[in-house]
Amino acid sequence: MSENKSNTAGPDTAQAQREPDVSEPLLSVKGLTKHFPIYGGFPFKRQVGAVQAVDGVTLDVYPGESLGLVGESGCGKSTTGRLLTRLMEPTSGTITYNGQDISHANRRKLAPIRSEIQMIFQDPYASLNPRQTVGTIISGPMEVNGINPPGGREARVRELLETVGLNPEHYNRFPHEFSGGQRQRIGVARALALNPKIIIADEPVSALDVSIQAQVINLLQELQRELDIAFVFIAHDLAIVRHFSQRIAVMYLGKVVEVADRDSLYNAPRHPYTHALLSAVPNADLDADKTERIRLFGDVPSPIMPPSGCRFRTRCWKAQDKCATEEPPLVQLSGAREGHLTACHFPEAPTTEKTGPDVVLDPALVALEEKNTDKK
Amino acid sequence: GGSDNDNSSKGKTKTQEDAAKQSSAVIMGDAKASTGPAADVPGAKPGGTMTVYQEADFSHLDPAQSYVSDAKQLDRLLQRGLTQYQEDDKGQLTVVGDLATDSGKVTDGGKTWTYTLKDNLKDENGNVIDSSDIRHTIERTYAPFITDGPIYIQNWLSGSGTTYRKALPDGPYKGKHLPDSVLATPDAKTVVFKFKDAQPDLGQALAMPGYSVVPKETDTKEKYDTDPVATGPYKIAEFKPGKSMKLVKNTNWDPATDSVRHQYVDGFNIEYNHDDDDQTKTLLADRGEAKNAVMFTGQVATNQVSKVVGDAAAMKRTIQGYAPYVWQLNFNLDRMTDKKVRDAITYAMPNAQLYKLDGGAYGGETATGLMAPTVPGYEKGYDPFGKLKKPNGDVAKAKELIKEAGAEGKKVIYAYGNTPVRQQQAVLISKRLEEIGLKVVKKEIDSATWYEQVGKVKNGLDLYMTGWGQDWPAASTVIPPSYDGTQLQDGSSVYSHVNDPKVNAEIARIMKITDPAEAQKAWTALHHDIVERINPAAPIYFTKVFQIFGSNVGGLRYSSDASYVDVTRLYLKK
Amino acid sequence: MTTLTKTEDSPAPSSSGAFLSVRDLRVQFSTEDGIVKAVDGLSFDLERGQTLGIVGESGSGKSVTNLSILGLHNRRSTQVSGEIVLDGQEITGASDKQLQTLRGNKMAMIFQDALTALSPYYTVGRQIAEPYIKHTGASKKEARARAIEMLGKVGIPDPKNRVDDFPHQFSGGMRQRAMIAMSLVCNPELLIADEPTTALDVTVQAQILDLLKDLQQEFGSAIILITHDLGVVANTVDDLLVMYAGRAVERGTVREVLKTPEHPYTWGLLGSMPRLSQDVGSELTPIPGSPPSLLNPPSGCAFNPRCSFVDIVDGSGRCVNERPLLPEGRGSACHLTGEQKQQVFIETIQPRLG
Amino acid sequence: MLRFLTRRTLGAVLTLFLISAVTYFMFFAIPQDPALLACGKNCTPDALKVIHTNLGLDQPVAVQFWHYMVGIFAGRDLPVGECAAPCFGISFDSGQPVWDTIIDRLPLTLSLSAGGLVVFLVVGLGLGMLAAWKKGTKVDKTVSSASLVLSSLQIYFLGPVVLGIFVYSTGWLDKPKYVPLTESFSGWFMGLLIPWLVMSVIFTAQYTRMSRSSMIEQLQEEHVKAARAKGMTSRFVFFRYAWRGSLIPIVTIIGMDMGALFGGAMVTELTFGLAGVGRLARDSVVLKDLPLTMGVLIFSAAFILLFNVIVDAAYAFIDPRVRLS
Amino acid sequence: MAKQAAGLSPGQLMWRRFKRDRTGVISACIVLFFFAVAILAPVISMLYGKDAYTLYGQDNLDLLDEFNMPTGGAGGISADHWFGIEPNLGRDVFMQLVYGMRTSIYTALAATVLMVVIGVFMGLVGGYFGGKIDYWVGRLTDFLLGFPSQLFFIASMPVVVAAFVRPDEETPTTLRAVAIIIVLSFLGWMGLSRLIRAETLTLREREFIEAARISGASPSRIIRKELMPNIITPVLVQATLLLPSTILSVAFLSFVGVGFVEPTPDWGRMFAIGADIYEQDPVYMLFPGVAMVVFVVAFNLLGDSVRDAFDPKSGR
Ligand SMILES: Nc1ncnc2c1ncn2[C@@H]1O[C@H](COP(=O)(O)OP(=O)(O)OP(=O)(O)O)[C@@H](O)[C@H]1O
Ligand SMILES: Nc1ncnc2c1ncn2[C@@H]1O[C@H](COP(=O)(O)OP(=O)(O)OP(=O)(O)O)[C@@H](O)[C@H]1O
Ligand SMILES: [Mg+2]
Ligand SMILES: [Mg+2]
Repeated sequence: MSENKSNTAGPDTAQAQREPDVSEPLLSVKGLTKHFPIYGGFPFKRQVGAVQAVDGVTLDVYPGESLGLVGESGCGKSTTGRLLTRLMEPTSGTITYNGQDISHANRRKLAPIRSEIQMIFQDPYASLNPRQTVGTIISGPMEVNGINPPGGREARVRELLETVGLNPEHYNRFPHEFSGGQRQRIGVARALALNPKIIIADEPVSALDVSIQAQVINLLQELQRELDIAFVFIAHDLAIVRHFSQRIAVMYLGKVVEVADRDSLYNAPRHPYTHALLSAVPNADLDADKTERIRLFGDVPSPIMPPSGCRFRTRCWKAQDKCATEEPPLVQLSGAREGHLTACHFPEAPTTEKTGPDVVLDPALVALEEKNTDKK
Repeated sequence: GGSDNDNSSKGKTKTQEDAAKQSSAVIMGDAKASTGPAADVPGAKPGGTMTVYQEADFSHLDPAQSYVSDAKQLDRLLQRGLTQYQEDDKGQLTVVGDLATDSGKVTDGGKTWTYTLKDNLKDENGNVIDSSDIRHTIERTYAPFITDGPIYIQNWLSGSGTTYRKALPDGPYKGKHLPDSVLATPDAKTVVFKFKDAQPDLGQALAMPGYSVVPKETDTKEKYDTDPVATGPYKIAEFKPGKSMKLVKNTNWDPATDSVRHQYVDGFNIEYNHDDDDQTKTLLADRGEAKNAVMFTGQVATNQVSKVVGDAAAMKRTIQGYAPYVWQLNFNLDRMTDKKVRDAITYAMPNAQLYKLDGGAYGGETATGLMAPTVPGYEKGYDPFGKLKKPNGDVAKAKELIKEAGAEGKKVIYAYGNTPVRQQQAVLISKRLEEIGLKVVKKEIDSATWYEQVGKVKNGLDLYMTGWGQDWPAASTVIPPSYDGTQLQDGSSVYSHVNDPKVNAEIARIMKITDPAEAQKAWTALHHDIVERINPAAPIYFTKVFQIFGSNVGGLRYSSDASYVDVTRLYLKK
Repeated sequence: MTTLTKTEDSPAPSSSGAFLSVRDLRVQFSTEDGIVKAVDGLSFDLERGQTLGIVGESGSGKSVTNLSILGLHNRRSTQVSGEIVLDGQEITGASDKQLQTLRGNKMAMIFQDALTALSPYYTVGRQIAEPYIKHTGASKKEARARAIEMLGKVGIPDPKNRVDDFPHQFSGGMRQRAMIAMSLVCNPELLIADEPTTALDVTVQAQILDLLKDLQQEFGSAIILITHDLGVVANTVDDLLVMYAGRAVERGTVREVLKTPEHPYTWGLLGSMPRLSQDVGSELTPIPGSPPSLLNPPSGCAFNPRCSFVDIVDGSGRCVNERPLLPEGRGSACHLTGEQKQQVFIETIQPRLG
Repeated sequence: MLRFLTRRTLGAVLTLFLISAVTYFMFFAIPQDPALLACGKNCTPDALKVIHTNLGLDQPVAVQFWHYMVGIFAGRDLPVGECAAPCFGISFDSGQPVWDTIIDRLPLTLSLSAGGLVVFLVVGLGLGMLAAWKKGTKVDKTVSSASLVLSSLQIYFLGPVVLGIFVYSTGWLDKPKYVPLTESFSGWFMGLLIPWLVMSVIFTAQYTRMSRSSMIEQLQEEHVKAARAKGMTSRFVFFRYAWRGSLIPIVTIIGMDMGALFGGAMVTELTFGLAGVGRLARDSVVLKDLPLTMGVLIFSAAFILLFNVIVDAAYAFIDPRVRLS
Repeated sequence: MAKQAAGLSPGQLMWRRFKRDRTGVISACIVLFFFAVAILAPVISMLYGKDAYTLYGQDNLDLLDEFNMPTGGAGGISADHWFGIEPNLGRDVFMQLVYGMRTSIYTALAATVLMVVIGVFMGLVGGYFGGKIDYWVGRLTDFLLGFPSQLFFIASMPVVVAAFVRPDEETPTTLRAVAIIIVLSFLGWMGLSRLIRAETLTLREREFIEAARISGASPSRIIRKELMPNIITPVLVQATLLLPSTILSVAFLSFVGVGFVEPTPDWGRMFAIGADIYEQDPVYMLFPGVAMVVFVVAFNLLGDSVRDAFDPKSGR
């Protein structure tokens, strides 16, 4: 197989060629699956089912790039993130880091790689141990990995504090003495302590105020640029993802439905779900084009019993019989840009430019709207 | 026999003069004394239901298993035997015929005893009681399930120790019987006991509750212990083990056949689970139902004595008397071999302080010897260890003796039961033992099985207090059970493990003496010998009984026989 | 399309005929550490059929404002002063009993997190029916029918059966709809929605916001919409109030505030938000520093420690010493002069926003 | 729901079996011959041997346990007599079937525990709610501190004092005694009034404090605030919305307190001279009456486990989230 | 945020809050006083010139009347015997109380520590490792909760004592104490374990634990460095609430007669005796009674204050 092959899925695999100058993927997952067993039954407990949180995700992350991961709540973004850092054991599938299969490596085997894959968490309050000083928190990973930087750990911690824009004097303070944004910076410093090659950031700014959000985003962007760290950036705010990530994967119900670089994805989404997602984002720009409205009906189905075939079909306005029986492979569709992969039987036209009428899928809303128009 | 239930006993305190009658020899009553009905109690009125407070269930209801005081009190209301005690106001006891017409006719130099049954004897079911029932009663005490009752008559008839059981291994239940050469029932009214040796005390022995009659037709073996058939003036109407028992009149009891018992009240409601403290407080408060209530074997609680004594009105509702027990500190002679040490300990014991912890002057009195004031042959003033002068012990003398014996620092194991009183006494005793130069190891033993544990021959203990009381007023029920070395075995009451050839021989000799006066003299001499020559146990204190009753209860009298209130005469004033 | 509640022509603010009129509202909590001035001199008006958006960062007093309109604050530890007049009725001094007849009836509230705001112990239907029974005196049966009707209206499929479900049997979006049904059951004239969509996914958020708009059209209620998402504001509200540290710092129609913002804080807010239509390469311009403590707010303009335009204000130290006032109607509470604001916005801010 | 309860019940039965086994084997670790007790006075080696065979003590402990367990369901034929179906053996001390003895004593203990439970729940929860309602006021402070002091008193400390004052000295009340409910309600009620009150003291305070804090916590819940926002009256919100939620931690503690309730009943029975299962238990332990101790232990463990199933059901009743999962 | 509190650890913060809580400080002083009395008992005895074992009333026969009750009013209180003397054996009540407290407090303290250790261990293990381990720890907890505890205490005391002592030896007081400690802690740790488990479960979900795991920390390091410091709080609160109830349990054992025995001075037995004779000698009951009530109340208040200090938002 070609080295440049990025994603392969389905029988009629289309080879997605990335730009030739890009090297091998740093982190590569294939068919990654995580099922959480559900126990129940009578009279004795046994496994009665599974939450199919992640079901066959295939992704590549290249050195120094930022891959965005978006999708609705519960679609498996965090679980994917955790699998990538090997906080969880995948049910199946492979995770390859730098050519080394780490899918089922144990703690000892992981030790050398640990320092290279780090994570930043969503909740700045929960992610710092309230009983440790900033110094202890940041130097902890070094201690565990036996890293003794020249000049001592403390000096390194102070340096890191400075890097993330905190006062090095705060070395001995406790997390409760910092604001949310500052705490998030501490979390970033901790991730940086081991000189990682890749950072999984699970909604790193969702819990922050808008004004602080920007500070942290800027910081991360700066770090990425300066230290050449790859990011897997998980978020549900599409605007932020677009701002931060060069490439974006859209997940729906445990599966990646579309991957593309940001222009391609935001300007020419092929998957109806991506399309709906984008159109649902409220835009603060009053003069922006508001030609298209797609309002999806209902919520994401339960990951315990996901729909057959294409998982989006229950909410999709284009769904046909085929969607129920056949699972669409993640492939590069005709007319799509290179590296733009979509899993859909009936994809959107390659452009979003002012097409189609309002798609309203909510019967109650339809009823209401009709009533209102009657009145007028 | 029978030891005190480890209850403490109490006594304005009884003096030894009061016990004189108790210790005088029993009179054998004639047919006239045995003929009912019993003399009226002055002022007695029939009717009413009396409440009885009891700490716990009666130990047994099956007569053959009844030995201890509580069972005896109930037995006097429910059961009748061949003989019974009649008691006068001074406490003088007379053995009279109960079911029998008299206290027994002796022939053959005391070896053969003949009883004739009265007419009109019926049990609660109306079945006539005849001589076969008496035979059955005696024979069933051989049955394996009878383990708790007295064994005097069995021993006399069929061999000592446990050997008697071989004579009738299954009791009368498999059709076997004692041969006529031992026990004969020539007709329906006559019972003849034939012993190998003279047995002068048969009359008293038969008066024990253990030999009350069990009618043959209605014997239910093991189950009889929970549902006995009554022959006395009352019968069980309802029994809730551990909770209560109701007695009602037994209409088949004929007062004309009974020269001792009365049937004044309509019934008794016996309530369990009232400990001494509770009984005393309730009766002292004398409210409501408690006015009609009595104690059977309960006593004024140790720490309530002062309150009762301080209440003149309440004192009118109390009775006092000597209990037959002597508390003695046994020396395990297998281990405490040096007499000097034993004497030292005997001198050292703070007798008065010890009984003060057990109810004070109302609960005991310094013991000077090993025979209680209730035993015929007891000598007032016999005080070989000078206890009367130094009731709190003579430490100097004791120390001297220990020094002489070279036993300073000797380790002694002192065992005591885990009840509050015994624990407190243990503090005093061990302190005193340390004072005289011994090293004490205190060993607490479960009081529920206290006698079983110290009764083992290899008990591994040096010192332990026990109390033994007469079964009937004769030294023969005190000295042989406690000091006859030939009886020594696991479970026997020879707690000090005395096994002295001279004492053994002397016991055997005296047992054969048929003349009570002569025997009494001989016992006294032997008692001196045991105390002075051997000193198997330090006498600690004689026990007393102190009981209180509801204000509406009449006929209160201390019974020398029961050593508690006489339950046959109680009536309600209103 | 939108109209600003003009108050210029009626200078006596409290007598303005506005449906809801809040004047100089102050809310203070006494806590262990001292007095928290959560809301400090807030005034605004709202007309029937209009939607007022309130934006501002966390802790700026948005929720507290609305709780005190409903009178839901803890009376023992909270001091409320100022004037709240709802449809001519004074609320601040009203007794609890009076308030009870208003709550859920004339004014209602949608809470942010429907999962915690719905009692887990009673069925959705019952919780919807309760205020209806209380305020209209309807029978249980009528109320149930009403609950079903409301559930249908907010787009719950199969409301006849779902009415007997418990909240935990609903999905997040359905719960929020049920919450909305509950607040609308008595046709309230004032609806306060405190971050009604923050906990929801974008697609569901869109549904809910549409629903709110449609329902407003139907019932003609006045709505106060609290949010910190400017995108939501842009699509939903008529007027906008920007709050900072317990005070309103800018006010105007949504178009005015978003298109020609005047206050440095508003500029900061707009600058720190990426937009889908923005150039990818452009940097975000965050507001430096962190939010002020309400225990001990900065003197003068509360925003002065974070403001980069303090220096160009005439008169040295004015920002630190003097509190700028918010004029009635369109305007902002800033010492910069109108020209300065315009100049700064056009020269430095607008280019960044792209 | 039914399934859930059935499963819990099955679990309880299994637990019960384990508890029986553990206690049975533990008691046979006592280096004292259980036969000694049954042996009584003239306890000669021969007599002891007879008793050993009678009681089946000559068999291995495991075999004895097996017979014991079988006996519970099938009854057994003991040498000392037949023992019908729920056979827990025959008391060494009284010779009565253990089951009958316990059943006989049970009404008292049940009355005592149930009455005590009612008293401390009603008073405890009531006072706790009162204190929560009046949080921060004098009423709250009085209730809170009184409950604290009361909770440090003990039954055996308080009981005699109450008896001394109300019964022996003044005679205002009769001495506690048990009159079966079937005989007379007033007799039953008056007879147990003092024990109920004294017994509930140790729990009341605890429940007052807990219901207070749990109530206060509930009052801060968002959904309680939401209910107020709907215009519901404070009383309605307090009793409907907050109270229900406050019950959950309380129900948990009730479940865990069943053992203590039983212990409380035991001390109460001892203090007031009442003959219930508790006293039976103490006496059997003191007397080393193994069959009785075993019986009471199993019985009360069963009681506790049963109550825990009830508590689980109560959870389901209170909280639909449990009910429907 | 909290600028004025620069460099204060959460522990220091709680200490600050605690110091401001007057009830808490007073309770803490009382509790400390009791502990000091227990620890300094020998010193007090020396200064006071009496001990807990001498039978003053037996040696000097004027002190007890014919019924072994203290002579003179008020339980024999005198310049020599500040709290009077004990009925029957005639020991000094003050010394009995001081040493009795010592016995009770030491025993209860040891039992509590053991309970806490077991509880924390079980809770941590169950909570952290989850899965099968948690399941079995949970079953064990349920199982032990099924025991009727008090009954089991009294039933098992003799068994445990017998397990250690040869029949011909005196049961040393320490051994009795050990038996009491074992028996009490055997059934005393489940509540705490459940609490710790729940706490651990929520903590385990906290992201800082994941952060530690990502950095490669071993489970033991995570438990020691990350979990333990966060569990200290509930443990401390729980332990303060557990201790007084354990003291009451120790007293209960003595009351039913399976706890400490003469001549070991013991608070519980003083209670039993006091309840027994309160009519004749009400003063006797007063001292242990008041001491116990004060101690338990103070301890409970202390527990509340500690909880408040740790978590200012909790229920008060
Ligand atoms: N430990 C677990 N046990 C069982 N189910 C789990 C577990 N963790 C996650 N899930 C389930 O897996 C699915 C995916 O969860 P995940 O947290 O990955 O979603 P997400 O995309 O990160 O959502 P959000 O945007 O809300 O963070 C959800 O349905 C969730 O309930
Ligand atoms: N009961 C209270 N006691 C003390 N302070 C309070 C109380 N309620 C709110 N506050 C404080 O008042 C301030 C304003 O709070 P409010 O909830 O109105 O903020 P908000 O603007 O709604 O923020 P968010 O966007 O996070 O909801 C905050 O600093 C908060 O800490
Ligand atoms: Mg997530
Ligand atoms: Mg808010």
